[in-house]
This record gives sequence, C-alpha cells and structure tokens, in this order.
Amino acid sequence: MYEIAKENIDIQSVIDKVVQREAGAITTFIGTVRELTKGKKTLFLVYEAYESMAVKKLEQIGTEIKERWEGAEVAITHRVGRLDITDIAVVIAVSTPHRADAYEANRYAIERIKEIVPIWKKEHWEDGQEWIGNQLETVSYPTGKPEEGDLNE
Amino acid sequence: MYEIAKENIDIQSVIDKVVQREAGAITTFIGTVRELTKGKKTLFLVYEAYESMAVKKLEQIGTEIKERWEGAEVAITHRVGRLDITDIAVVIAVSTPHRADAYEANRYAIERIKEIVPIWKKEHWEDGQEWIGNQLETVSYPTGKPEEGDLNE
Amino acid sequence: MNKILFFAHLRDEVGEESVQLEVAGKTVAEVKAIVAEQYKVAKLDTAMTAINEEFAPNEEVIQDGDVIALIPPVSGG
Amino acid sequence: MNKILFFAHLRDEVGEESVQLEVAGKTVAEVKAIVAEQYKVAKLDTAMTAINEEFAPNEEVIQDGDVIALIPPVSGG
Repeated sequence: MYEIAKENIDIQSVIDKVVQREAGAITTFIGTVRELTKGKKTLFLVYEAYESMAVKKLEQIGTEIKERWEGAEVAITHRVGRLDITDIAVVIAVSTPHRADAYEANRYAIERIKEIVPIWKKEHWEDGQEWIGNQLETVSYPTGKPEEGDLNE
Repeated sequence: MYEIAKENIDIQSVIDKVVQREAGAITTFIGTVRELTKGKKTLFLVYEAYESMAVKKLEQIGTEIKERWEGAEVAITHRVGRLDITDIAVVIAVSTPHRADAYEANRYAIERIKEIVPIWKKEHWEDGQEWIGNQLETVSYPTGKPEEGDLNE
Repeated sequence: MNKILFFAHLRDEVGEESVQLEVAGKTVAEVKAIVAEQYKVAKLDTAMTAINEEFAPNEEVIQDGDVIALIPPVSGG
Repeated sequence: MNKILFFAHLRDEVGEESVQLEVAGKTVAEVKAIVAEQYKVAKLDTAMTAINEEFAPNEEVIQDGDVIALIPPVSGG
C-alpha cells in the first residue's frame, strides 16, 4: 500500500488498492511538477528519499488515518528521481464509506507527508538549483547550501 | 470536459483532461456504489439523467469553480445505467496551482452535483427498490412512489 | 404545443417519458397543477421545473414550443 | 561503530552518502555537534535525527550499531 517508486506512477494501480465494497467515495491527490513557482520557471525536479524510513512513515500516516476515520483504506506512492513538468510526484488514494471523510483524510495525508516523510526535492532552474527546505515551502536553501538566515528561522 | 457516460468510466482519461503545466495538484473524487447504506444491503443501482440538461449543469459547475478558484481546470464524467457494487458513478478531476484549492474546488463540485444536476438514482435491494429523493440522502420514496409525508417535507 | 418530460419516480407514476400539452401562456405553477390533476401524480411540491434545460421559477410563463421538464429532487454523485 | 547517513543539502556539503563514526554512548545532540565540527557543515539546528529509521529527540543516547540519519526539513509531496 505504501511505496517509493523509481518510475512513473500509474494512478489507477494506486486507486485499485483502496477499492472496497464498503466505500462510497475514493479521493485521490496527485501532486504534479508545476512549471512556475513564485514566478520562477522550473526546468525539472529531483526527488531523493531515505527509502526504507520513508515507507515506514507512509505506513504510519496510513495507520493514523485509519484511527481517525473509520473504515478508511489508504494507499500512497511517492516518486523519486528526476521529474519533468507535469510528471507525478505523489499519488494518495483514500476510500471511505462517506465522502466528507475521503476528502479530509486525503488532505491529512498530504500534510503529514510534508511533515514527517524523509523525502527531499531539489528544484532546477536555468540559473541554478536548490534543495527545497521544508514542506510548507517557506524555507529554502538558495545556493544549494543553507545560509545563516535560513537555519536560524 | 463534461460527460454523461453509458459505460464504465476510465478514471485516467478524466484526469488527463485537467493536466496543465501550471498545476501542482490534481484531486479526484470517485463516487462508487457502496454495498451498505444504513445497514441495508444494496444489490445494484440504476442512474437516470436528463442528459442534455445534465451536461449543461456540469458545465455550469465548472464555470463556477473557475470563477472561485483561479487557475482551476475541471472535468466531470457521470455514469448512467445499471451499476453494481464498487462500480464508479462519478469522477471529478480538478487541477489547481496549489493543493488547498484542489481539495476545496473538488468538494464544491460534488456538493453542487447533488444540488443541481438532473440525475437520479434508484436503489435495488432484495426486498424492493426506490428512487432516492435528494442529494443529501434525507428524502426518499420507499415505495417507488412519493408518499404524503415525503412530499410535505 | 409543449413537450413535458418526466423523470425518476414521476416517470414511473405517469407511465410515460413525455407527453404533449398545450400550455403556452400558463405559468410553471399552473402547469404543475394541470399535470398533477391530469396524470394523478402526487403533489409536485418538491419537484423543480426546467424550461428548455434551464431551471425556471413557479411564476415563469410558458411560451409555445418550450420544452418543460419536471425534475424531482436530484440524487446523482 | 555507527553509520551516519546524510541526505539532500547535507549530503552535498559532506560529499558522502554516509560515514562511519564511533558515537555509542553519546546523545543525538552530541553527534550533531561532532558532525558539524568534523565535516564543516553549517549548523544542523533545523535537521531532525532518526535512529534506526525512527525520529529521535536530541537527548536520546546512541547504542553501538545504531544507524543514525541526519534529516533536513523534508519537502516531499
């Protein structure tokens, strides 16, 4: 149910994992590589993961969701390696008996991924590259190395 | 972008319609036929639509979303005919630059479908069948015909 | 003439997908009353009405050739 | 001995995916200080630490054989 993928993610195969007779709703979140961030043009991204731990943390998120939303099933696949614009970085599928839960639980999953799953993205532009610093996209390391100001935040 | 389908809905093909270079997030909502509703076992459903008007109302929902959430793209396909348990009744795909919008706009779409799109579902059980009365699943016509109590609500 | 369309439980009650009625000049509310009387359908209070595929209020006046749909509370999704 | 893993910008700075250090008996905070000193990496304040693939607080004491990962703020999703 929880995977780190080195190749393109097949959305349908992630959805198939959460199909259940008790579910009336399946939501998916598909994170894709956006061309423009704050007006800056991205050429491509590279995602790196601490794979074994990342899978464990995705499992933990699934467990948290099942505790909070009864009857939920969860599957998450996150891509690593080089991704071009519109490529899929992550697919989260959640099924629940009722639709409100499917939205809420899915949203919870992406927010938790951005907090606790050891995966990092490096953005590449025409004029440079940087490791993106945190899940809220508020901290970044513009030179590829953290600077005083970034780390004191 | 807005369709009434007589055959199985291919989820990927609905998603493909909203892929855009400006999008960082795509959400999908997949409504599936649930076996149990309030403890009662559904055998199958039949969906009926006022097709030409239903397509117009789906288009209207898309327009409303684009007015409210900047940069959103929307595609919706709703199934008609007989559906078995776990079959897909509706697929809503929304892409937006940022993820919060993708969840909110998608949720808005399903709520609006349940308000204004002329599509009806008839549930079939072992001991009978009924047209489901409204989108909030609070009004129904247990005998297949509305009764005084239902219509006075 | 006007075509009147029925859906879901209304179609089951009337036993027809559509009928032809001469209702030009009447309001939506009047058409509902005529249908309720003529086809013995239970009250149409919860049904919405569409004229030419757009929802119309009870006061709207029917034109010749308008297609009228009686739309029970919807349950798609 | 203990294996220390580096990721993202920390890996770039250290120039290695991992190193071997003898840090059994030391706390996570002490290990961070040693790494910062020995590999000239800028402050590790924002990095989290995992021991054997589970997040560990700064006070936790390293056991022999533990695998330690220095985890910069994550940016998946």
